[in-house]
Amino acid sequence: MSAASLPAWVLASSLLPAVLIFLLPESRRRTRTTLNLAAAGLKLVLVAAMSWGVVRNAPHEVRFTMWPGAEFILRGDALACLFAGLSALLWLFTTIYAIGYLEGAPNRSRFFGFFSLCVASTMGIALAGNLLTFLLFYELLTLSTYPLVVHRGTEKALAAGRTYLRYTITGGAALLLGIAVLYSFAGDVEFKETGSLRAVAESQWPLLRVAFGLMIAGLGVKAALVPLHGWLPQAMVAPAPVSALLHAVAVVKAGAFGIVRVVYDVYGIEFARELALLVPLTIAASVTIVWGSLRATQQTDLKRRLAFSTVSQVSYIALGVSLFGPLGTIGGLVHLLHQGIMKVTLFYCAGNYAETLGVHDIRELDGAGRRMPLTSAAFTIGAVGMIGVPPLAGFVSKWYLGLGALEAGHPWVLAVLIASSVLNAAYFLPIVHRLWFRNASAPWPDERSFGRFETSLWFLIPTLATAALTVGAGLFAGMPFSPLQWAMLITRREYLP
Amino acid sequence: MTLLFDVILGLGLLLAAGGALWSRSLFRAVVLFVVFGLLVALAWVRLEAPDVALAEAAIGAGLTGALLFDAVGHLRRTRRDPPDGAA
Amino acid sequence: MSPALWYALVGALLVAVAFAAFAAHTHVVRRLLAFNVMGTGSFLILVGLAQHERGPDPVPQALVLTGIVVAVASTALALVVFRRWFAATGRVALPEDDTP
Amino acid sequence: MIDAATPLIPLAVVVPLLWAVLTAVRPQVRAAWLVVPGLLAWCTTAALLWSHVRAQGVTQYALGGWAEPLGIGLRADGLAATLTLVTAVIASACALHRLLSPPAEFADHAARWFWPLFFLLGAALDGVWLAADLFNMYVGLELLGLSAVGLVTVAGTTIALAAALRYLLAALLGSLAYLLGVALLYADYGTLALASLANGFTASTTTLVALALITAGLCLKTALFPLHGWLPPAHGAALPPVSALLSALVVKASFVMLLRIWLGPGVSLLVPAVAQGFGVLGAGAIAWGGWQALRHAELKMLVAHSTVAQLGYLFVAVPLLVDASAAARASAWDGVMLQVVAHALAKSAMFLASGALIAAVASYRVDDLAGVSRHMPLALFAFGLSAVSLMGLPPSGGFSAKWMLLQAALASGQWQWVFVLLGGGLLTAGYVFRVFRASFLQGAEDRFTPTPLGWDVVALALAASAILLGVMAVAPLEVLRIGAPPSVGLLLNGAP
Repeated sequence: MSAASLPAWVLASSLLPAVLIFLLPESRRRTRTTLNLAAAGLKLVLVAAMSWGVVRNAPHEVRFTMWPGAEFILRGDALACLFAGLSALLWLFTTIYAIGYLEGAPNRSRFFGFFSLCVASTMGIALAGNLLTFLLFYELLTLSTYPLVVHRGTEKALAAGRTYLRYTITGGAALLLGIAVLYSFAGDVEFKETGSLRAVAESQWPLLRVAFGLMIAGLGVKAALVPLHGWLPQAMVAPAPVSALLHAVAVVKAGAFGIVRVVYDVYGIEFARELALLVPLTIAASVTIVWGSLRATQQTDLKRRLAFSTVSQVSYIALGVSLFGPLGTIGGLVHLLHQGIMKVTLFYCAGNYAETLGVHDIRELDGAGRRMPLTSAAFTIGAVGMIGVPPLAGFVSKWYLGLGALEAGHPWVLAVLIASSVLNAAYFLPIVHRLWFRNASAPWPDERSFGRFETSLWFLIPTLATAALTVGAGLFAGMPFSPLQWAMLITRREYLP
Repeated sequence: MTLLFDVILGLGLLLAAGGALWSRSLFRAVVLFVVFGLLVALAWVRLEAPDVALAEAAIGAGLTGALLFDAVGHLRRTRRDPPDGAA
Repeated sequence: MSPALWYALVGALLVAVAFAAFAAHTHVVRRLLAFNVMGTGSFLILVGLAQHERGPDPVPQALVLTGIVVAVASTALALVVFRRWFAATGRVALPEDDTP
Repeated sequence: MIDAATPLIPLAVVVPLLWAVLTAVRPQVRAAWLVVPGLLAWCTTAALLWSHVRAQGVTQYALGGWAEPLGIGLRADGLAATLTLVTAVIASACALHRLLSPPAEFADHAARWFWPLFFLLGAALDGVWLAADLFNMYVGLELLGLSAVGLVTVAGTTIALAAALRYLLAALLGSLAYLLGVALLYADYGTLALASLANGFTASTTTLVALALITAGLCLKTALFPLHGWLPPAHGAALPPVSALLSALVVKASFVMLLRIWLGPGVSLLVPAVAQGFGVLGAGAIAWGGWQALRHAELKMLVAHSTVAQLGYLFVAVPLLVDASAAARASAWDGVMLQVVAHALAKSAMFLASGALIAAVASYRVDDLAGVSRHMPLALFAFGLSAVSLMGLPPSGGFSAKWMLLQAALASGQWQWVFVLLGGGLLTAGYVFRVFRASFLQGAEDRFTPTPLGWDVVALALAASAILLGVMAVAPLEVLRIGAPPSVGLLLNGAP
């Protein structure tokens, strides 16, 4: 293994297991579990090794020409490592969770095969070094998540799958068109830390704006920007690990990450401001943040409430990106990680309640804290973190976003942030209250016993681990290699030529 | 003289073709098709293409004609006088 | 008018008449007859026009020889398929053309 | 440049022809010992020819030592060499599928003619790709039509017989129109060799009528909308390996002829209005074929209508090949070439996979595929990979082709084709996901018939190559540019 080809190995570490898992007979449970965990662990090591290249200021890169004028580039730059690290870490936990979740269920080969294919696509999105490579993996992600959304094979799941496809395939077409327009006069658009389009003649600026709009619209579908978010709450019919994965990491983050790439590494933040592209994005993100929170308060299904919360929270990233100035950038980037960790915790918890107690509705959660104290503690940490209470991870994000808004000269964004926090509290705190301070009024709908612990260890370990990370990311934000420090590293490179 | 022959042959070709294509009885149509083939062979001679004339007579009129006769005969045997009008 | 041109003209008329017959008929054997007449018409045009321009010419004649062989092969195949179709269904035309 | 050291060109036609004779002499329905050596010889010849053209550029061969116009002139440019190779590969895959079929598939007595017709079809295809003059193209096209019709009848069902007859009548009409056009052209120019016609056509009445006839005939054979009516029944009713060959290659033969004529001598007459007209018909094909595929209940009819739609992309490229800047034309050429090859690979894979799926559930209906994802993951995966290419999603040959056409359309400001290309992709997604939707449906009882594993592997290999073509298109495109028509070739700087 040569060090330069490290990005290719990161990709291969989930592509090869995907192929192997597809070929494994359904009954080879132990082999499949070993393969899954080994691949997830190996990937984490590889991503860490790749990050070391960034620290030494010599990012790893693989490239070859697909056809004349179109290169395939994988590059482990700082931003790539941020997203790849988050994905690799959460994937390890979600894999553990999924193994427990699917114990005894049918079609496990298919599930884990596509699951690994999803990781591969997400890694590809993280590592893509130009727009074309990004598009390639972005579409691959659409295709590999569809079988997971419809995994249960019920009419409801298939309907959700159809909605999901309508949104994402149309979004993909918009993204393709935007990229194609850009290539038609700018050539192969590589991601550079201060943008690659500055040289474009002023006469082409209208087309640049059109391309930007198309790309943001295409990416906005996956990032669930209002009004392109309709697929997300429906996709909740998928199995819990898929919801955790789709909503915390893969799909929505792929969209948000794409927006980050387009603004910073394609247009360049300063050029984007000159083209007056940032303010519309700020407005779209703000609307989404408020709208998602408002809708979340109306939901009584736990997973649907979390889904609308995702709609709202993911747009913090776009918001941070659209605020010109280092502080906003730091807030947006760090939220990419923090939101992932917190939201995945919440979805694990939702899955734990559903699998252990059969509870799906918030009103049935009364007294669950006594029955499942560890899960409920994790849920509380995630929820409080989301609201932005110091010293948890969410506070760090919101702090920098707020400072960034002031720096960029948009004080009204502060109002959006405060309103969102209030709404976060309004839809999360009642759940926390029910968990701890109410007594169970009826027997649990469908209780299962998992022996010594409150639920299966396969469920409990990932939940507690990500909850611990939520605390850690906030408490140790000042330590080297914390998400915050890494975001600052990226920001420094973005703003200093 | 030869010009007259050409004109007559040409008109004969058109007549035979018309009969082969539009006559009510399928059997007669095939007969006229063979006649048409033989007339075309003459035309090839007039166009100074003797080898084409031979091929036309043997293959175009003879072999194709035989195949068509066989098929039409088969149709007749299987189905008593099918209403094979121009419809 | 040279004889060659006259035969080309006859050929053109043959093609026209045969095309009309091809379009009008639904009986497969009749369509095959029309196809054969159309083919012969095109051969006459091919040789006639060429020899009208440049005198006796072996090239188009060789082409016509090939064409005659191809035409008989096509007819033979069509008749084989037609007879199997007829044996299976008792029909002499294709389903979408059949108006009993 | 007549290179006497290249008997590879005639061999590419002679080898399949020889095996057509051999299998006709020994007409056994299961004859792996006879067929497999033939496939090997064929593939080897084609591969050698491809690498020869790649290294040496355009190569010509005069059969029997006669020079044109009387001799049978053959010419291998990049397009011909590539398509010869693709033909050999896809034909081999289809042959393997046939050889791996259970004996029940050979019930019909016409089955003994499968192999002779199969190899004849291959020889005819290679003949069309390599033909250097309009008349050889005619002979190749006619043989192609006859062997294709014969192969459709091998299915033996009444539906297949009707489809074969309809196909035959359309094919005969199409080739007659073409022949008539060729006759008129010969009268005007006294030659049929494309090389001697290279000075270009003049806009005489005869030539215009001739071109109209040729175009109409070839469009009928390519099943260009609205002349496509014969295609879906024929491709839907044939046996899976036959459908695969027909959709992948046979319809492309007449398209390649159209391209060679219009971009060669005809390019001066390919005025924008005509070129845009081709594009409009192509757009119609994309819309109509896609719409029909969306609403058809039977799987193979869905795939067959998809062919009608996919052929539309080839014609949408025509306005971009002439009515645009030099760079855009070059991009359009690459795109249309890649689309020809990618569609050939993907569609043959899709037909073979569909055949396996249909055999497994013993029903032609899409709705009856419920639960098949559990039982036949490999066949469904092959179907999925080929669908990726047909939808034009990356990474795939179909995507790369669409991308190049998009670039050509954007560079020449022809936004209408941009939207046609993108809309076609969405429509394709609509109908292929019908299949996945059905296959993921849970709850149907398990009543699947086992099918040979080899079927899935063959389909998967073809589909995978359609995908790989998308990321490794450099070498194929280089070869496909060799000997491209001068009108599009100015920027391509291929070997002479």
